[in-house]
Amino acid sequence: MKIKTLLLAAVSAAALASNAIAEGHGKVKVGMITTLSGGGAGLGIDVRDGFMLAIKESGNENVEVVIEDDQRKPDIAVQLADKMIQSEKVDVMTGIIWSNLAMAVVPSAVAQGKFYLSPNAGPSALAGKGCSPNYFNVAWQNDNLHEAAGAYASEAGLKNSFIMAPNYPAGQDALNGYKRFYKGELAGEVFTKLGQTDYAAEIAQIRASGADSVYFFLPGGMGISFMKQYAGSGVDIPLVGPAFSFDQGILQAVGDAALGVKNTSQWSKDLDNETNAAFVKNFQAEYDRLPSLYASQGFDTANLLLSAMEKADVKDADAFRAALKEADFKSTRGDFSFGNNHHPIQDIYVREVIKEGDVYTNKIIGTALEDHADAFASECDM
Amino acid sequence: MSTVLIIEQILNGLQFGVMLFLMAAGLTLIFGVMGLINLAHGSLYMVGAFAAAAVAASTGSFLLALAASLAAAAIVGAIIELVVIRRLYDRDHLDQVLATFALILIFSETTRWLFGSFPLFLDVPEALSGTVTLPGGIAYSSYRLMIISVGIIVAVGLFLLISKTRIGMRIRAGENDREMIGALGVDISKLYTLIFALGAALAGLSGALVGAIQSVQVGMGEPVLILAFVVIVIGGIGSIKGALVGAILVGLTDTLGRVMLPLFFANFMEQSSATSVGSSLASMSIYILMAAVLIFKPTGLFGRA
Amino acid sequence: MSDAVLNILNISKSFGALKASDDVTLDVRAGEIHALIGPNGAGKSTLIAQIAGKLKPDTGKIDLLGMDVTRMSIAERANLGLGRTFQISELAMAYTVLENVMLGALGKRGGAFRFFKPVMKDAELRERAESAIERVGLSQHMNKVTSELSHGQRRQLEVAVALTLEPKIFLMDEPMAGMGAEGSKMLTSFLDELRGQAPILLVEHDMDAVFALADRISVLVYGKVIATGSVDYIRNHDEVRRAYLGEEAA
Amino acid sequence: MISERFFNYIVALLILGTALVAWVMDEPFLITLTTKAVILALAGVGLNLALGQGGLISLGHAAFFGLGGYAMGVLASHAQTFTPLMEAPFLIVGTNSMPVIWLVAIVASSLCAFVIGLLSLRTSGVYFIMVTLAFGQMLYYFSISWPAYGGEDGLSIYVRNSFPGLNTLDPIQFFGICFAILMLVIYGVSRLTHSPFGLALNGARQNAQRVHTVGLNPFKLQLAAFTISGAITGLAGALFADLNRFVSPTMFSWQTSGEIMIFIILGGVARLYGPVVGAALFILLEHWLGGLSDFWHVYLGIILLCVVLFARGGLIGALAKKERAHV
Repeated sequence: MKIKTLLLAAVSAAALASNAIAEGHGKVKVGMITTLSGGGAGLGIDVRDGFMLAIKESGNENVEVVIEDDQRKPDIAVQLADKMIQSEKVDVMTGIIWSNLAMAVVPSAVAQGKFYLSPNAGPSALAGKGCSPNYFNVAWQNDNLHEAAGAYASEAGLKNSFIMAPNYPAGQDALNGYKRFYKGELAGEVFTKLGQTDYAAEIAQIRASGADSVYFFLPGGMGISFMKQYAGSGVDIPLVGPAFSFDQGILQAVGDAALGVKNTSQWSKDLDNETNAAFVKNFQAEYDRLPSLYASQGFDTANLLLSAMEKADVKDADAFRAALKEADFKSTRGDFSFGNNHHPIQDIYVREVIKEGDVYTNKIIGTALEDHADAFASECDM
Repeated sequence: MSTVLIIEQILNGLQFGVMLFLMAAGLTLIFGVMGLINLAHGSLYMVGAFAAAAVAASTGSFLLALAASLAAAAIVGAIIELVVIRRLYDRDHLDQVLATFALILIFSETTRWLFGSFPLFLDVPEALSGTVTLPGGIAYSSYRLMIISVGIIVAVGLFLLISKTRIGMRIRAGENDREMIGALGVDISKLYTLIFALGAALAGLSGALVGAIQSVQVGMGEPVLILAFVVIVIGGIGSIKGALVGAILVGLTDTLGRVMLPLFFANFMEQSSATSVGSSLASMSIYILMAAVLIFKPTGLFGRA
Repeated sequence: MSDAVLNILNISKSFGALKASDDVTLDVRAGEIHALIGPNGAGKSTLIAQIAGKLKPDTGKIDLLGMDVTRMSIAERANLGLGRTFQISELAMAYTVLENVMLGALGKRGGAFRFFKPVMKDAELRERAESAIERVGLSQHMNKVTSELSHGQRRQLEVAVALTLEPKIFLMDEPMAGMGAEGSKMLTSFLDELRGQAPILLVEHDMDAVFALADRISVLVYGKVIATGSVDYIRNHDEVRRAYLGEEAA
Repeated sequence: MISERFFNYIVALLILGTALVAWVMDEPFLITLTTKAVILALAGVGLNLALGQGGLISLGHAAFFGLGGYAMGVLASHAQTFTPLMEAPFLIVGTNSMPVIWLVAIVASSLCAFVIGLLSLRTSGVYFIMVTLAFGQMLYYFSISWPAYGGEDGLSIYVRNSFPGLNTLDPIQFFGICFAILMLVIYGVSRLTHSPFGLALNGARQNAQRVHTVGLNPFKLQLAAFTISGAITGLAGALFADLNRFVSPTMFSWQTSGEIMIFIILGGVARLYGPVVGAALFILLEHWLGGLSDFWHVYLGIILLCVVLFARGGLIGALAKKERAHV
């Protein structure tokens, strides 16, 4: 055992020394684990493209990004995280799209002293009791957009909502988030099967419920199926949803069925600020498509990182953490700051789906919540 | 819950069942005649949907899109039969499962490479986008009624094909005895290619029909594939009648389970957890149905021992 | 009939309208070879399946060694002492001759639920298996894979497996089928000897063998036993001649 | 042509060697990867007992893999939060001791395998494949919608569970534990293959009628094989969960069942080391092809297809053609 330990110590000391020499001062190695293949790859690709656009625009050559595909499988994500930490020896990690993958990777990554910047997932466990000094969420806490939808519904005078989400934790959180800010009655509450594709039964229930509005959280293909079927059903109760089902990548597949639907988002392509206008224009020039919500989140994440690098060396964890906390960067969302639990405090808007020429997109019609933090911040003792 | 709503939900269950039948018919036909488990059937469903979406986008015609889905799936089906599938007829089920699993990987990623990661657009035709009022005041989607009729036409067509035509006779002969059909002087490999292409075309058609009201995206085939397998196993593998009965049973169980179970649990627990428990059980319901059927009838409802 | 090892009483079995076994009564006594003959489609296979336990009779009763086995499974009957060989060889084709016979030896010892000790090094089982192989004359093929055996050799192997069970009665379904003249002759003399160990219910198409071996013969036609008796009795039985032997003679 | 036994030793030494070289070169990720291959191989060894020797093509072994995983997840999460698992009728507390977790994983998955086997073995052929799939799917949907242990999000365990006298967080030590278990189980399976039970089980696969006629009950043999098989796969599940310090319903998905099956077929059905070779090859392909292209699944598919079509008997079958796979 002693020889082994000695051997190990010698080898690792050598490795440390060589790292220090190679990396020099101020360099940051970023490990991005995101979904690039299989179902849901569109989201990961957008986050990656947004992130890389920001790095490219900055011209900062001290950032090295290693990108890996998690295939949306938690066990793959965990191994990639091990690889990033153990063999790539990255300083900062980012990229994960899905809450369940984030729950698998983030706690152990931050426990090993890495910084994690979340460009999408914001599970409540990481915002409340499980918050960590090294974890920064640049997107939203999962409940935020649902809370905003609830607030919007109350403000718009809706009194009898029918609410619906898939039967899994994010779905349950979604409905709870909505109910937290919604003051009216519930005409019905339905959990659908995760991955369900046919919603005839639920639409019949909606028709029979006498609701004045329908709030639904059905990410990805589920939302597309639901909206198309809803449009063909003749039921004309207005729909409200979070931005995920009305995103740039998805809208073209939904088509007319989505027109006029109100949805809540912390970002929109028509947000009126300089950073955003430049981002939308440059993203289109670079990738030949309109940016999505996810692209904006990737872009902001990279800018946050770059802003901290200006101020501190990543090897000095305390200083770097403080620099991140300041959130001193120009966000595509306008105002952006971090709460005590390192989750965003930001405005959340209400958008409406419109058609611009041949392209379906969103325009902002109001603000649902201003400077909104999340419901779990108080449980976090930082 | 009102009677009208219950009737509407039963109609929904039937319609879901018919959608499953379109998919299951080809699967069970291929198994019955060639003894092949084809996991790649879901990929043919996806091929049909993508072909329809692509043609609809460039021509704007839904009928042309349907034709394209049939043709594309049949051609792709014939090609994989010639290149891969025919080498598997004499293999055990294990090899078949693995080889067709490999085909899924190839098809899914190739499609993603060709069409990208985002869902494609395919909409119902203008003429069918509204609703019809049925007796009793039920407003029902015309497109869904169309799906039900297509399903019935396909079911009747298949029954006629198998019981009345020469090809059907050969199919039945092939089911009973592969040697005999060879002895009859039928070119067995041509017949197999034909049947496989027919099954593929049915899968492609259902992909296109369903794609119009769901989302056309990579990986859309696998959940349906599993359901279609549940259907044909319940009905008895190889039996078209079994596939029809199984499909409708699954459609009804799934739809009514989703609606009734949460209501049932609400009788003795608080609303929110009743919804959650009820939906959990509902998502397992068809698998419970399948296990129960197999435990009492180990070869399905209409299967031969 | 106290010396009857196997007693079949009034069993009937129908498949729809077809009466495959029609009130069959039959017994096999200690020390005898009882041959069961009949034209194709007479219901011999159905009858054997009921004796072995693969089918259950609709009515009637089967006694084995004084015990009612009508409702018992194949394995339970085998454990009681019913040794069976098949018309079409039922062997583990990827196994060697020795391994197939070891299966029989294992069955005799009862229970295969031992997970650790190498079975091939079990001296007791090995000895039992090898002696059975020797008795049927397959010793030089002991390590040959079964699928490489000739048809006749497979029949011999079937008999060897049955021998290891040390059955109280043999149920043999056409053991001579597919054997050359030489093999048939050898097997005939072997069975002749075997009856001293346990009685045999022999279903056989080879009439020379039947007439050479049988103590008694039963004739099955359309599911019914039309006659039972000694070789001479059957040879001269009018109905049998008409129904069965007449064709053979012609 | 080399003998299969010799080939097996080489495989085992290669795996051990890879981990040791990685340890000396300070490449902990390579050790982790090797450990993953070892654990997946163990799951495959379990399935191979039912599939290769018993002829029971189960597309539901993810059920046992997942149960093993959740045995670890549930016990460790209770230990992590210091809440008892159950208070009435008697107190059960969580634990983070690996041996206890393994025991629970084995007991839970073998009980489950016994029940699933009891019901599924009434069917055969394709029906058996599908009914096992159905049971797997039931557990999958149950685990997704059951909120107590994370549902779809899964359960994160922050620190790897402990093994007396070892530091399990050190990759090489954890590898050692897994490798030792794999070798032990392979030894056990090899003994079992040559035991009376193995002879009868393999006989029942080839010809159930024959086994029945000598007085042995194929149903009982197959049920026992299925139960042991489930227990081994369950143990692998617990180790896999500890490797990732995370469990999720993905472990229950039918794709997991399919992957375990792929290991076996890649390596060679009913070969003692078939799943080991298959799992190692799979991990190798995954990492090599994954680095090559975003669309690496296409290449994986083509390779799998070629193995099925042209290399019957898997890799070991191709290398050791002369020998029989069984007994």
